[in-house]
Amino acid sequence: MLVSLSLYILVIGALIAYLAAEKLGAKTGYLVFAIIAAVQGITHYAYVYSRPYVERISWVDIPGFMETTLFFKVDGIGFLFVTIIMTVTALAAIYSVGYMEHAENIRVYYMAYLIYVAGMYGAIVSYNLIQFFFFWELMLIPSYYMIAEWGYGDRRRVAFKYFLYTQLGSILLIIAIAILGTLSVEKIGVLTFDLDALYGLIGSIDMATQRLLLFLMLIGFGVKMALVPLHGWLPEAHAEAPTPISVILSGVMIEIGLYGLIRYTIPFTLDVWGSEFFTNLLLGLALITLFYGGLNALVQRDVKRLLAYSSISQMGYMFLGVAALNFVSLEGGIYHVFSHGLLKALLFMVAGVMIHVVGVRSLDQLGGLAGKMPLTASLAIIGAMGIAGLPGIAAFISEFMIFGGVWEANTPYRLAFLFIAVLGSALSAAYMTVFIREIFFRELPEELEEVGEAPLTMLIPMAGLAILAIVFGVYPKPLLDILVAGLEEFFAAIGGVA
Amino acid sequence: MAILALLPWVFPFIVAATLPLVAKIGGRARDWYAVSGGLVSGLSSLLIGIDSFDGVLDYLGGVKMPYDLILAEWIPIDGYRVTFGVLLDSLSIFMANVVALIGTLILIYSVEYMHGDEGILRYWMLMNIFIGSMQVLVLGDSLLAMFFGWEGVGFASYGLIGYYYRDEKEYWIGPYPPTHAGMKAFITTRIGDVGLLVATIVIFLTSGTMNFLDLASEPGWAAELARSGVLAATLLLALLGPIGKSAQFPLHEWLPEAMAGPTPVSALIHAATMVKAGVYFLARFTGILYEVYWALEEVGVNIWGELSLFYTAVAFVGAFTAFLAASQGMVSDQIKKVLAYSTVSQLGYMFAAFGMAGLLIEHPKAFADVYATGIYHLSSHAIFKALLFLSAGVVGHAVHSYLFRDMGGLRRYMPFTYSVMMIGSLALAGVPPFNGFWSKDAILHAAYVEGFGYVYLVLAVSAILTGFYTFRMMGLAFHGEESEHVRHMVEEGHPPHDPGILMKAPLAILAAATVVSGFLLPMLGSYFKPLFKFMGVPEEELLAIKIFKSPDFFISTVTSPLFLVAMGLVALGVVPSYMVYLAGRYDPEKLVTGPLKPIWSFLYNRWYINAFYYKVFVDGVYALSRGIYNYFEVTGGGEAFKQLYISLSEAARRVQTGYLRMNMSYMLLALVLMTILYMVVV
Amino acid sequence: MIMESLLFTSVALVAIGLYMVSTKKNLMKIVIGLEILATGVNLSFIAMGYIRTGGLTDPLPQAIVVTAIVLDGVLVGVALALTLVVFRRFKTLDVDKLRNLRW
Amino acid sequence: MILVNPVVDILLISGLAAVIVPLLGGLVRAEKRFLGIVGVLAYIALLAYLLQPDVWGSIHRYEPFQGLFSSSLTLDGFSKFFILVFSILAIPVYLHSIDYMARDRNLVLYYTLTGIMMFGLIGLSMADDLFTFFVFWEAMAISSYVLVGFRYHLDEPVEAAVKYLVMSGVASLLMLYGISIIYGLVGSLRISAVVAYLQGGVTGQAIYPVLLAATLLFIGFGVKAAYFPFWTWLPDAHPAAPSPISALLSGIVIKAGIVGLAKFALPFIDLLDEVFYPILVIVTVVTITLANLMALMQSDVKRLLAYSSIANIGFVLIGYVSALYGAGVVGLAAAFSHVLSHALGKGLAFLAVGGILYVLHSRAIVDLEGFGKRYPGLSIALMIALLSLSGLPPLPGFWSKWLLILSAWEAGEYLIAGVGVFNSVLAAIYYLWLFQRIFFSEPRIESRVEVPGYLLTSLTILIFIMVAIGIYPELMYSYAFEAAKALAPLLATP
Repeated sequence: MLVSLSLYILVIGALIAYLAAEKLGAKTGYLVFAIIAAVQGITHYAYVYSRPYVERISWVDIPGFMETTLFFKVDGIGFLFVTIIMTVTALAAIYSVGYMEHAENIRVYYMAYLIYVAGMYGAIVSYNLIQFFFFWELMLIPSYYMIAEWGYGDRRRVAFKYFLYTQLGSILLIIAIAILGTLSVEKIGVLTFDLDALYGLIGSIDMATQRLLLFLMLIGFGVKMALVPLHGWLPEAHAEAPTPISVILSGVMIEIGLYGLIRYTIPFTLDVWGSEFFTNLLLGLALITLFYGGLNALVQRDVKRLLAYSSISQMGYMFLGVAALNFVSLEGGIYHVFSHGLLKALLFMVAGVMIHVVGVRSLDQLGGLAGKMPLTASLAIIGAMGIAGLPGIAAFISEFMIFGGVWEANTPYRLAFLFIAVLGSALSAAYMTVFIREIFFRELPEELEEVGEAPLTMLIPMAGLAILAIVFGVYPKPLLDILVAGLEEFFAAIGGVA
Repeated sequence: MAILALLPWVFPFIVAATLPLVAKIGGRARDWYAVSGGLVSGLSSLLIGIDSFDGVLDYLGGVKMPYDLILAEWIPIDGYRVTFGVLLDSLSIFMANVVALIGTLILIYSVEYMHGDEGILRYWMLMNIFIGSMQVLVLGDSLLAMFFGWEGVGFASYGLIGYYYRDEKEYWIGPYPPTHAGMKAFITTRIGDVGLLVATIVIFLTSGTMNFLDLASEPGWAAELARSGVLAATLLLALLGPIGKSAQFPLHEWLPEAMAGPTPVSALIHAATMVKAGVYFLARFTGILYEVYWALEEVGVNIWGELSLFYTAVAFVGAFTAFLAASQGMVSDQIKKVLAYSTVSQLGYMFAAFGMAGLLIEHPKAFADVYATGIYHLSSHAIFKALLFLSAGVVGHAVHSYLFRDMGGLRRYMPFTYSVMMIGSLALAGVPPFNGFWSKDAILHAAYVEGFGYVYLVLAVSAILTGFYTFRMMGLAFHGEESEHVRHMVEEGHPPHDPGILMKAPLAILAAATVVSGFLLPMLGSYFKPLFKFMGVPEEELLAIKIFKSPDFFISTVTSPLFLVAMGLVALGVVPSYMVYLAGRYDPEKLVTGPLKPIWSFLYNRWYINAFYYKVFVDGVYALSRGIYNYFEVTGGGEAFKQLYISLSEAARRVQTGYLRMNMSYMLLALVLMTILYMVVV
Repeated sequence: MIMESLLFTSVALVAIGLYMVSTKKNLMKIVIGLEILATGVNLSFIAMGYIRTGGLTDPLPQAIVVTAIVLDGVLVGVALALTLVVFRRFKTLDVDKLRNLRW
Repeated sequence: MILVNPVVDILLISGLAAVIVPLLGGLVRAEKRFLGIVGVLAYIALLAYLLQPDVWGSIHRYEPFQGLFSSSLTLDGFSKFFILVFSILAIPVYLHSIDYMARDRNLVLYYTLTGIMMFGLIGLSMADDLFTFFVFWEAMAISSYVLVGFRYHLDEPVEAAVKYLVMSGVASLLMLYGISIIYGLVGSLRISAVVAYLQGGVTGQAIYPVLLAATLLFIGFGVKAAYFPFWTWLPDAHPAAPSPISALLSGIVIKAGIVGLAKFALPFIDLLDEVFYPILVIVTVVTITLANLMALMQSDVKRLLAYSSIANIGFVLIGYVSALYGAGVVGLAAAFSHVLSHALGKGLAFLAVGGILYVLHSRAIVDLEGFGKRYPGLSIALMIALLSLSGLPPLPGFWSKWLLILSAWEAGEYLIAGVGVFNSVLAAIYYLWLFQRIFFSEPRIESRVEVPGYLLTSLTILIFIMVAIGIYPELMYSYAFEAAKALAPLLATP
């Protein structure tokens, strides 16, 4: 009952936060932090208590028609995702205390925040396709609302765009789910969406259906992951969202698309995905995403927009790992979710400091702040260097494994793919150094003479993220052990692959 | 006593991490605590060195070198083993000593040099991070561990080049502000690292390990790569890393601008240690490839074709860079820039040495010979280039400028500096008996003896140029007319002067080392024995051991007919330089504005390579990015879709006319159409 | 013979009714058209009963027609009431003038 | 507790709700609005009665007027499901009326007519022969004409009622014409006899009268259900009616057409499926797409919702098409699920809009801007309705739309599945736009009117039901599946 307990805590916590925020105002962030930490604690206990942790509750059971259960499972892969989601959201909650202190309607903010977290949490721990979709959509509404209500600039249009893109993707997912449902009726005799039952279909799906499934799910999840050319919503949504939400959007939410791809697409399209043609195609797509995002990031003059494009680029890495489809690459891809989550969250928080403390978000008007806010600058440099792939910071380990996975991929052009992929890291280094230089170095504009260090409520989450990024960059073994166990189980469940 | 193997690289990191706390105590505590990072690292390296002197590490329980101290299972990857450990062998221990001892001297020098700088804390932290990373680089036992250090020094270098982050005009080198130079260095070396990382991954996934010793002892990976036809490609990709790090052509353009950082940084990072990382990598990998080559030869697999391609490339790159940079050094207008070009050029010598060594892989004795010269030059260059840079720093400190036009006639005001710098210059130019002569001559000697005629030729010409630019530098700085700037300083009552004791002491030590080490280093012959153990040749017959072992080497060098040629080369460079700049016989201005103008501007503009790179890569990428952004992102299709949707909607609404008769007609029309349909279908 | 004429008449009445409802502008005429249509439909029932049994012996169509006539009466009652309201509010019975609701 | 026969009991309960009102209306002098309580109690009673195990558990039949009409009413899975849907929506609508209609005249008439309309609906869902069906149908239809024109002191309802009456009246008569042909062919109007006749094989010339009858039924039901091209009355009539009536009209009255189509037209279509296939596909596709396109640029919120109702009828048709062409029971179950989810969603939407009208007196969307800040309760109700309609989990709209797409896929109707999916996005666009204008704009009209209690209660009930179904979709699926199974024997291809 532990996982459903966590979900209850999040949902009831949302109500409590709504009530508490009347008295506490923005300080409710601490309460939210506690709630999220509790959920992480419970999930951790659940995972350690039994690896993997499984929970089934009867749900829709109409004999001869539909038998599907509420099926929660926390395995190694899921645990890693849950951990990063909870880490980033918990720290972003503290960050909100400082960031949202003057915001209106703060009660709804924290309520939506926790529901958003519940959606992400539920999406990860679900082991049932339709239940996953349920939580998948649950993420959308609060995030949409928060962008539209507390965002910047042309926030309503941006939120609208975000909603539409995501919805378009979701709709294709529904078709894919329907196809899998049809298959389950044909092959199993009853409509079910429990993954353990659906995994039984593997091997009996013909190639045409696999191709169709791949197409639908790739677009469906690809919109969330912002694969080029499905990325249209991301730069604006991430740039115009209130910063704690940008942190979550870029740090963890887009990665849930990747999770869906691993959990729900790869198993059912193994033969197609693993074929040489599709490997080439998918790797190519990943590289396009990588370079497209990176090149666009290079010319951005808005702090958050630069980071948003960088997220697209980094998503290219993660997708590269998934596209190569082998043990090493998946390990790398998933670990990159973790490391990118930490680093991008950190960088968005830095951008938030620019907006909240400095009050400027254009790179043209920033500069020379290293002396005014040395701590922020140091943390920002750690984040930037991490994204640039500097060893010693978590992202290097994951990129290394991703690249290794590319070499193992089923394609004759693997050396070329590998080289181009690694070349992308030089591009990351380019735009990240530009980012750092334009904000913290160069001459200090006169208007910024009065700027001081960011408040503690902002510094502490940032420092936490930076420390985690370094710890898991130097010694990634604990997490990777969990991940390896999860992947082994996953590969066993889907009948192994290359 | 395994802790001894940890101290050299862990301690600087600890210092860097705790420095902000110590800094609260006071400025003096902070400075000396920071120095202690280098000091402890150096002393422990030294202890390990002494400990290992007889090929046995007593503290570590009498194990033989090479010894791989595995500290942790590091990154679990299914089916592969990635461990983190410290590799102790002659090469790594020797490098560790070079790094930490020179580093310590430079840190001591910095205490005075950087005194009162507002960002001093950052400086100390980065310097310690640098030393720690450099030690990880040289002591790490695997490609991955080395890569950690490799990127760590890259980062520290990035931070220190852009140390004057406000981009004040006085720190600009060339047309670029310091932070720009830092970026340039970081990104250029990153491009080189792309190749290195690719090669690392390919080798790792082919062999299942990244450990150097495993790679050497299990040569299957090379055979495997050779079979799939990518061995040469892999090695050439790996070469990109050293090329970037050691600023070799075509990735050499970052180093001159990297001088924008404080001078101790230039001395430590961009002359003595970090840029040697590429050379170290070559030394390390040449050893491995040697073993691999012979092991495969035994099982009947020949990889000579791939290796020769690789080493030809190394030799070519080295020789060409040596010439390229030396030629640019002749016209530079900043003292640190001359030294930067000179560094690039000297690194080219080392590359050439290892390239030649690799090409001799089939002849173990000759191989060992040439290989040894590379290491020899590496160490002596580290010493005299550090000395030169630190002296240049003193000059710059004294006149508040690094431009030659602000100097001139300084020898009167700073005799100590003049004398130590002259020692360094003589070493650089290759005048006996200073260390630079022995090591450089060894390379030239080897090139000639082993029959690399073209390499010899190019290196010999570069040696002439080296002599020329070295004395041009000395002449412009210390001889000749006092510049207006210096006169101004004297008039104001602040004449340029020699530095305090904290700066003098390191200079003196380094100058002494420059004199002595030429003789001392070969004495370490027995120490290097284990390094050449792998060659499987009785060591008595090994020329390299012989020359490293006894003073015979010096005698044979001096008595060889090539000695005269070498002296001639130096003279060919030094004499014109002396005539023009020291003795003042000709006005250099007239020469460069007159007949030599086109050559001058070609060299001054760095053969236009820099401009070309900026045009193509920087502007090109930016233009591409802007194009993509403006074309795809700004003018997105969203608006068109919206308009289409709205107009479709408006059109659709016209159906609803509001006429009752119209509504009825739809109904009847449907009836009629359906009836017609039945007629057709049934 | 009776059967054919009954059927023909009913079809003709339905056609006339449909024609009137869909072409006339006057609401009054439309209501009359509606009534003609209803008559045609009722007649059709009688005709069908005739076809089924060869006479008027089946009670079902009779019952239906009686009920249908009642319902028609109600319908026309409501329709006429509405016509009255329309005339009061719009001062016209021309349905083409009732065009406020569109698009 | 069964009094006479469950069928009769249900008709009694429902009929009493209509009959008692004028009687009580004579007694109550003031506060006539509380007559709505009668309806609430009646339908709570009806629900309680229906859900009794001995009523719910088995099939009940009632056959009065044997020999004369040979009338027949059945309470099987199908009719239980629809009675359930109708009753569930009737309760909040009555509650809502108490506040909403408080300022209107002729409340006795209003409640009586609503009662008769509900009575007609419940009766026709149980009717097992075409004539009984027709009688209840007319009862429902005629009372709805009056209800649309209930506020006859305004221009709009009068005009809408005229159009509605003429179109629907003609459609009813055409349907009756079709019934007469069926009678001529079969000699009986019992659906069992009709199905037996059809499944016995129709050959030669006999196919033409069968086709004509089927077409006339298709048009007759089509006008009520408002699919292409018979919908033209709907966007006029639904906004013009008082909001509770709009909720009933959009929520369940148009479903009467769906009921008729399922029970009486599907056997014909099933027999001649290759003939009807292009018609059905065209009707489905055009209905959804065109209605969704038309909804976008509406400036009147109720009109927007009316167009969305048309589109949702198209969605229900997807289920029918899939049921006929391969998916069988699943298709029907999907269609019925959508009937329920749309009834709830659209009912809630219209009731919420009714609340908005109550406080703002304007239906123009521009006047609604920023409304969410002032009246969060009403706005959240509207939001939940819109989200459900656009098919977002965890709301019933998602579960039904999803099942529709599944059934279309299972039947191999990829075109229709694709159109359905595409239209979900189109629909989401205008729902979201509406939602956005309500929530994120600056308020335009200041209103100090408080939202009354009964009105809020009615919304809360519906929200509660929707969320419950959303989280626990078995509530909806199992009933819909029962209904589909009850109907399956009518189809040759189960």
